[in-house]
Amino acid sequence: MERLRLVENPVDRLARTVEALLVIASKPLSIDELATVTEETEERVETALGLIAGRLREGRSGIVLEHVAGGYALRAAREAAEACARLVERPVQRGLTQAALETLAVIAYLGPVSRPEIARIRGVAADSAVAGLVERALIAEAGRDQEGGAVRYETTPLFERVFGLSGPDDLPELEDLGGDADELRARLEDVAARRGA
Amino acid sequence: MERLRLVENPVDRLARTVEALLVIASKPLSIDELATVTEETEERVETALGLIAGRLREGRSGIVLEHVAGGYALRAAREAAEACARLVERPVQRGLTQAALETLAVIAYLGPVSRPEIARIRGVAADSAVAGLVERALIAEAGRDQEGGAVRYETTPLFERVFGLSGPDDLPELEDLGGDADELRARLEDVAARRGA
Amino acid sequence: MALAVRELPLDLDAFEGPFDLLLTLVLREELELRDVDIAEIVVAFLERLADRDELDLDACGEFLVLASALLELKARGLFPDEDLDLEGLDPEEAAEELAERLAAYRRFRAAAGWLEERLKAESDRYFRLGPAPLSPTAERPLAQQEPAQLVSVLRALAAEPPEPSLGHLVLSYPPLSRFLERFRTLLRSRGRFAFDNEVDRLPRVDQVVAFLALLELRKRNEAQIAQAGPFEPITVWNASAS
Repeated sequence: MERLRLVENPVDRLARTVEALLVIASKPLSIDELATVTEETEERVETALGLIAGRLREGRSGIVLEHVAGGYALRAAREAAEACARLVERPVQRGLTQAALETLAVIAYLGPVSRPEIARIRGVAADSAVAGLVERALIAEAGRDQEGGAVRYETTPLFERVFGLSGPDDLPELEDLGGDADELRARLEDVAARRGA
Repeated sequence: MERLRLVENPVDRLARTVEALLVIASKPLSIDELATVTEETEERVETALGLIAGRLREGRSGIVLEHVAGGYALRAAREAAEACARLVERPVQRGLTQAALETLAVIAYLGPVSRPEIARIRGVAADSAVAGLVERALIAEAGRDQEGGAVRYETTPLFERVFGLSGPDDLPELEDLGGDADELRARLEDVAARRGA
Repeated sequence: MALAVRELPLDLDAFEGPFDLLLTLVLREELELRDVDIAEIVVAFLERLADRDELDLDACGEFLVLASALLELKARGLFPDEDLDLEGLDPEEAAEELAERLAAYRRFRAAAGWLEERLKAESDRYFRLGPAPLSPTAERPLAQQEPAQLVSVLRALAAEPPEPSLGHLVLSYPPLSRFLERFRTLLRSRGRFAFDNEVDRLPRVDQVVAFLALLELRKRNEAQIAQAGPFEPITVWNASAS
């Protein structure tokens, strides 16, 4: 056993390293990149890739080495396509998280609003909530703050559709919390400041 | 040989499907999820995972199956860590300060927990530590406190994955840590002895 | 590395050892607080702080809490009859509270140490973050939502916060950010203000935190500070306006 270890084909080890790199990569890796990262020659990387291609191929493994335009990447075997489709296709999301809902409400009633303002009112950083809502296209950028130059956000037509509103002014009344957006903003900021950390 | 192919163990095929699912998944998959998506029983999925674990293990493959964060996932073999470090940075783990680690510990054991509660335990405001951990996606918001209205936090599956924990039970018992009373008494006696001398 | 305040080595007339041991001895009444010169502890901390390039705000905050708790205990010990406006917390309770907190804190510090070790041991485990390169991604549609949800979260955000509990008053202190925000607002709206006017009605611990906030603004070049002499009023003005 010990003997075998000592005479291990060095390309085997390189092949394992390349496999490891491919499994953590979020984009295809070129031979050039692989050679740089492994500190090996491109020739030896190609040999290692040949070895991997023999192991990770359709019919033998569920993980398949694929040569695409940008280089090499791992993909799911075709025979597993149905199961993969079931994994990826996710059911309709029932509701938004508390963070997303609060951020959305602040933008809907006060908007356009900047992230620092949302953070001040919610008492926590708004970065990930805002990014998530932008990705879902429920809010969008709406110019910049006059003072600080921070990007401001407003709700989108998709937001109105999802919440069944006929337009931006169709939001439920909130008169008891302040007659207009400025009053509401002042009240929210005041409460947030007194709530502390 | 041809004969063998024809009577292929059906678990082999399931194992390949599971491998395929793991290579496209962006988070660990539980046995329950794997069974649903493959339309198989949990028992057979476990058998398949056993087969994969034998193939995808340290020393044999650059791709390694691991049981982590309540599920199964693929990762790079440890022997390839140097090459991996050259390919990607690890912003999640890099530069976690003492304050961040203490805050993370409080949230891991007591979560969901609010910033004021964390501050009470640590004796200092936890604002910047919490913000940093949210940014690293090691913790996430988990609703608000009933009484004070402060946002509460809990650790994320990424936390378990980064720290290599198979689940919440993988943390050591809090009572076993620190050895407060005894350690304090020992230190006191030690000091007393030295002072007396 | 952050400054470990609780491990701050002290070499005082009455005591030699780490800060947390001093606290323990005091709380066990094995060391008379009146023999301890708290100014010496402050000097030791400041010397340690001066060795560093940056102001370690976490360490300052932690030190403030512990030092002010000691001061509080000492003040009560020296003037047992003085009504310190902290009804409901006698010195013993304060000491017990502090001891309990130190014990809890030690456990979590040990847990943090465990996590740190774990991180080191697992630092050679690499995995992919985010989606796989060749995997199909599907949008996850959002179900129809009720507008009333927006109203209810806004109402919750606008609800009056509860009165702060007095239970932890002796050990609680306000976040630095509160004063940073307040002073920035003042500088924006007025351009200049007298520090003493802003803090003279505040509890002592708040005043200290407010002063730290002021130093931080000065360090970030957001404010200028002037004082005619020791104990004279401090004037603060907008750095960019001058």
